[in-house]
Amino acid sequence: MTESDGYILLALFLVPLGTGVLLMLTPSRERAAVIGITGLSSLAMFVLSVYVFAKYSFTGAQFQGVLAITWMENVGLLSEKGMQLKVGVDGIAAVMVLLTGIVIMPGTWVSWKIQDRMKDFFILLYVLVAGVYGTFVMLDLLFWFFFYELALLPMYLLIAVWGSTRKEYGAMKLMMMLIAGSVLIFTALFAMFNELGTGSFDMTQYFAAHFDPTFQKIFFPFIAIGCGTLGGMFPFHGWSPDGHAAAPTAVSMLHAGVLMKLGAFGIIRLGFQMMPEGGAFWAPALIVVGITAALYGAVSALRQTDLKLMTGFSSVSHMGYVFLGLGTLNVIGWNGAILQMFAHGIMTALFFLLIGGMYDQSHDREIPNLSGLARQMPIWSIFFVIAGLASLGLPGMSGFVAELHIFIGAFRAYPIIGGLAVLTAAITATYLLRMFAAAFFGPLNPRWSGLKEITWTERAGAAVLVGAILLLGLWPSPWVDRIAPTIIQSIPGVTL
Amino acid sequence: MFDRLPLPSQFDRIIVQGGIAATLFGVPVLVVLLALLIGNRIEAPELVFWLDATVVLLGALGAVFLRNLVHAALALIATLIGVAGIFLLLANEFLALVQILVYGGGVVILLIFGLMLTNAQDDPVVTDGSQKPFAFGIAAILGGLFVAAVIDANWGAQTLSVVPFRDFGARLFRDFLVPVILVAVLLDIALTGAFVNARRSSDEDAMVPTGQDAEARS
Amino acid sequence: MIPIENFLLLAAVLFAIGFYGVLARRSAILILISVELMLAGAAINFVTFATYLDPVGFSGAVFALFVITVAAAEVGLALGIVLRIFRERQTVNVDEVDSLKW
Amino acid sequence: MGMEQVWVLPAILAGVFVVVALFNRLLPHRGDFLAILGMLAVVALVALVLLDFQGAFVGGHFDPAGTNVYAFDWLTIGHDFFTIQFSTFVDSITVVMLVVVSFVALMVMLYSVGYMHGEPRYGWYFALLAFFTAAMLTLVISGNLIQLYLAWEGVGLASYLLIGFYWERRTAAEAAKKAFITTRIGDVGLLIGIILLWRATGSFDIQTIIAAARSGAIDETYLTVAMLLLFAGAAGKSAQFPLHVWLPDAMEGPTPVSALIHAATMVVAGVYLVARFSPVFAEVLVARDVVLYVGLLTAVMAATMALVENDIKRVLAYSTVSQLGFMFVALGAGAVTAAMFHLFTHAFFKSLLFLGSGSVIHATEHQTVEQLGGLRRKMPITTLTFVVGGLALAGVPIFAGFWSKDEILVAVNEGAALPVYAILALTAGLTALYTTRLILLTFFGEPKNQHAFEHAHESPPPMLGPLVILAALATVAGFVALDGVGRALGFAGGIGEILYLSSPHHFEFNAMLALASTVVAVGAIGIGWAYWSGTAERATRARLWAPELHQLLVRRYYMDDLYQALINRVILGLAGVVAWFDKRVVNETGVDGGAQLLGFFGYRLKFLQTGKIPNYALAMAVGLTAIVLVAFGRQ
Repeated sequence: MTESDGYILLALFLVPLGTGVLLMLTPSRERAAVIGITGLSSLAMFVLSVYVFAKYSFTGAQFQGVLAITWMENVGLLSEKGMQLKVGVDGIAAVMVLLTGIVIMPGTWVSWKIQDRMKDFFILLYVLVAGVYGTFVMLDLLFWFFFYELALLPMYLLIAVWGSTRKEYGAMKLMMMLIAGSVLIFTALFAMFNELGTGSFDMTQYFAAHFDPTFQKIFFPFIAIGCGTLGGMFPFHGWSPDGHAAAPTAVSMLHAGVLMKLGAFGIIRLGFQMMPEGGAFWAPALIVVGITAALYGAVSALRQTDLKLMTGFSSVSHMGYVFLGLGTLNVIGWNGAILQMFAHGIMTALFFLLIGGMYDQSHDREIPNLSGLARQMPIWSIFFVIAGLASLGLPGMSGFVAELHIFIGAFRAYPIIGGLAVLTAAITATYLLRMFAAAFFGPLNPRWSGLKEITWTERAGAAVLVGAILLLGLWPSPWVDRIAPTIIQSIPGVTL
Repeated sequence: MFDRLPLPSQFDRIIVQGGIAATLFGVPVLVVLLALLIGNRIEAPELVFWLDATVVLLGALGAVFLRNLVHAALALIATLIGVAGIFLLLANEFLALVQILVYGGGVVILLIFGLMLTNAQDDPVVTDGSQKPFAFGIAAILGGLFVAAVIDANWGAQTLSVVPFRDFGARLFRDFLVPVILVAVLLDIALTGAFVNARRSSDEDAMVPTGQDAEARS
Repeated sequence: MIPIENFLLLAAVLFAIGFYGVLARRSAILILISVELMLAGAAINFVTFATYLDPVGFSGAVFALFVITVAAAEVGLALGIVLRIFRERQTVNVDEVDSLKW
Repeated sequence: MGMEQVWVLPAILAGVFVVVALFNRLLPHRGDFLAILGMLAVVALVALVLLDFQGAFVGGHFDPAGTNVYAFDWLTIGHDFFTIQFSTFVDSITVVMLVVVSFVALMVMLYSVGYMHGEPRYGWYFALLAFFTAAMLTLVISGNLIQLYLAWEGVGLASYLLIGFYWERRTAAEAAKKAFITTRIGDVGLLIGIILLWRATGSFDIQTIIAAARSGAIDETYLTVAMLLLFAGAAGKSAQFPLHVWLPDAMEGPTPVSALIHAATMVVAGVYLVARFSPVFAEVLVARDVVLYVGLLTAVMAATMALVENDIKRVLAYSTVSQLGFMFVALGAGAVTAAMFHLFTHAFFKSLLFLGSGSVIHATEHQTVEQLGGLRRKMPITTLTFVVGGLALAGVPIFAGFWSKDEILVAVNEGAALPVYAILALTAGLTALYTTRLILLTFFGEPKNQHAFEHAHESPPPMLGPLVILAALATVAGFVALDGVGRALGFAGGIGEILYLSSPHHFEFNAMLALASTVVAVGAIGIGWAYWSGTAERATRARLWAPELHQLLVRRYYMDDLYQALINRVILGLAGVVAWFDKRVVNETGVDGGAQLLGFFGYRLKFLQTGKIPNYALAMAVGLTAIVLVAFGRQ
């Protein structure tokens, strides 16, 4: 990746922002124009994301495509290189950028079904996406936080206006918890700025800073809990099932698929990369939290009857693996954690896409009511089963590759925890298969004889996501080749 | 309105009572100060200062402790005139003049008019608020702190310089021209505001319910 | 020469007395009177510093002038408000003027 | 095409799967010919591989450790630190498995053309068969444990989808779920075992691990645990106690699928795995004993349950479980050759029996023996082939099962305690007994359901062809054990010479033991004939004699009930507690409670706002004083 590719990275978040502006200028009755603009824009984002992923050279420097535009310096508290619009990706960010690109394209496609204020929906959605991209590529602490918040705030309106089932409650709860988390991040961020003392928000200086160990031990939990709240970390996951259940399809996809990863990404960037000793100190806690969440989410999901709530708890469980992987502090576990971020993102986006495609017609998500749907919607069912199999860690699909790494990493660190993690995979299989048997198979509930197959846009979106699932599951090398050197190179304190 | 003004007989009473009070407080102070002056413990300007300070403080105490509103306002006059004296002692005749003119001539009259306009029932019993003890404590602490700070500080070399009228005017209208203009605007706005506020607005008259509204309400 | 402390102490005590008055009095007019006392204390300080410590610029004196001016403006405005309150509520007792609450 | 290119075999079928699964609606005959052509190609290529293997073997340059052809690095972290290298591995066990899998799969596909004719999702069915076969072939040629696990779960998925093929039936959906979850529990053990082995050796390569284990580099307790976990996976896949409950229910799938997956190939994957690791099991005797006794228990339990079962396919399923138990007993006794030999013969005669039962079901649309009977008059060829399969299963001399079962008994006689041998011989007798019962009640006697009987007809040629071929094989497959036959096929010394891992093992024919087992088998057949050939009332006599025992067997030793209770009470109960905890404690107390607490404080605090100016002024004054105090104090 060359210097000029920095402009591609800028484009990553400028494209959605620009699309948002363009949409504002488009009359909302021109649905065709809105669909055209968003279709092109999402395709552009997808292509750019794939480009960034493909061009990231895993033998090159740690951060590639670095481009800095100074915004403010030598003013007030700031000194040289005070605040810059500095972009650049490492292997982890490249994977996350790809994930965002893969999720937003189907997310856009399925949102064309929205009848009520579609244009406004897309404006907010694209602002959110700009925030997500910005967070992944930003190398300036303050801009990082700016984009992080930019990714969170539209969520409230998106859920409260376009959501379903207790949407005001879900939106408020989600927003309150995430903002509370942001407060912690902000505190830690300025504590670090103060501790660094060079008057700069340039992240690379923080990576090399070697803060005082006591400082790290105090402020690492701020980051871990603050970002962990967004990542659905137990016991701060309360917003996740309710929020997911309330959100509209595309928002659920993006939120569970990408935004939760933003939390874990924050823990890596601000936590482990800047405060490695603090991270090492708190890693056992992360492991405990991770395995608890994995088991807890899986067992809770056994008893859920709402399809989206079940998926929400499933997300809690799968994100537990991520934290478990991070806590192992070895390269395999970390590799697994990041692969799991990607794998879970794709798979859960697929889940929500499909649930949305069904719910739009049936307005019922209660699993016991949905008997024999496979007769009415065979293609939908096949996609759903694929998503479920990926979720339960079937080899050959993305989930397995990620989970295998996490299991092995956990076994390297704490064999008992590793055993529990493998057991969790079996529980995951249990709740998913119970759901399949109850919802898709068996005799058709006559209530659903009017249901139609999902639309072509939904099929296309699902196909894109399934393609990603299978690609990672069958040929993980492109991902591992980018992630592993980055971890070895850039995460101090993570051993082989 | 004018029937609420103090009657001449009441003025007499005020003058008599005030005179007795001033004598009771003032004479011992005067005696002590004179003794100190004669004993060469203080100089003449200091004598004047202490006398003036006594007036200022007694007036201030009167203003905050007297129960009768009118008495309090009159005590304020004593204080303000005393402050003018202090300005004279500080060799600033201009300010002393302004103090007398603005305060004595303007503000106090305004306050007394205010009193008259608002004191509907002719009751002099305006007791103090319920938080008087707190107020006393806080004021004592703050005053004590100020006093301690003043005594504690080292003021360095001091010169007593007379401020000539001419220089003062030049400084005021040359260097402080913009603030002066701003203050002028402020005054203007404040007076307009005061007028607007105090005026019985036509809106209120219009608020009197008419037509169907009134019927509906009744 | 009168020591500077004399003036400053006088100003401090005057200020404190006015302070007490603001907090303790119930009539709006009397509170205004107490505010005048505090302003007078502050003005004395300004002039004292101008005279003793700033023999050429005497900025403090200029500020004292401003204080007097602003005080006059303030009294005028405040009285307007007090009259207004009196007209609305038939009282100038600040304890009874409590529409600022929840 | 030699042993180096075996990866081509699954690749062909994977391609067939993709094409047929996606485009079966566009293809004539829904693409069934593609699957069959692909399968034929695979069988032909397997023959080539066999020739290559034979050439190498006879030429003496066959490496007993197999031929390891590294294909590619699947993924690698940090230069050799952690590498998963997909590779193929061919040795004698692999070759046997390749022959069995490809041949039975071809038979089943041909049979399915007739059996599944006119079914909905016909093309999808063939796609799944191709997928299953590809995964199974990958499994047996894997040189790497992760690759093996991948294929292992792949066959599990195919099994799940095929058991649930008729998913409109609630029972089929439930059976598929049960099969997947039960095997998944075993797979937890397998995966942990794999990771433990990696942890000890730093490699996923099977031969590297075996070499490390044999060199004693791994702590014995550690190795025992790892091997037991591997065996847990094998037990799940091969339906061994206590994970055997899924296999009888798996009969909800189409019958050819039962023949292929749940009799001949997938369920023997566990046997294959343990056989593959038999050099390691030889090092850890505790684990080997566990294999032995679990196999023995399973064999006995399943055989007794088969005695009272009325569903033809379920009888065969129990029989499969029981025969798999035999194989594990052999493995536990250290006789890999015997186990693999039995696997080989069992694949033919059991798939024959299943396909035969499928023929019956196809003809009558009934599958419980209470509705059948006397079918030999309507379906002579099916009856004949079924009887051949039954004789092979019962262990009557000259039929395939006789040779392999005898080999197992010989091995157990040498390698295990006498009671084990006695129980196993008795179980062999039970096998003959339930086989006799099944054949008598189905094909002989009077028809119990006249309507079904009249409706019955002989099956079409596409179904009969495989039956006949398999019947022939079920008769002669055992002969490969004989020295002369082996030499004629190019393997001097017969199968015993080939199927060894650590040391050559001559096929042993102990005349005394053979005689004894023959007597047991024939005797059991006689008893069965005498008991069940009469009227229905006679057949229920034993049931009336010991109703509790009968009930115990019918209820499958209450294992299913136990599991159901475990799931309902313990697991779902725990889930309920956790869900309750999440709802009440985490959400309503933690999150909402936090919000309400703040709201409560806010409600209380609002009364600080008196609205009275003096109060505010006092507060300001206090603040001002405090600031001055601090400022003064700092000087």
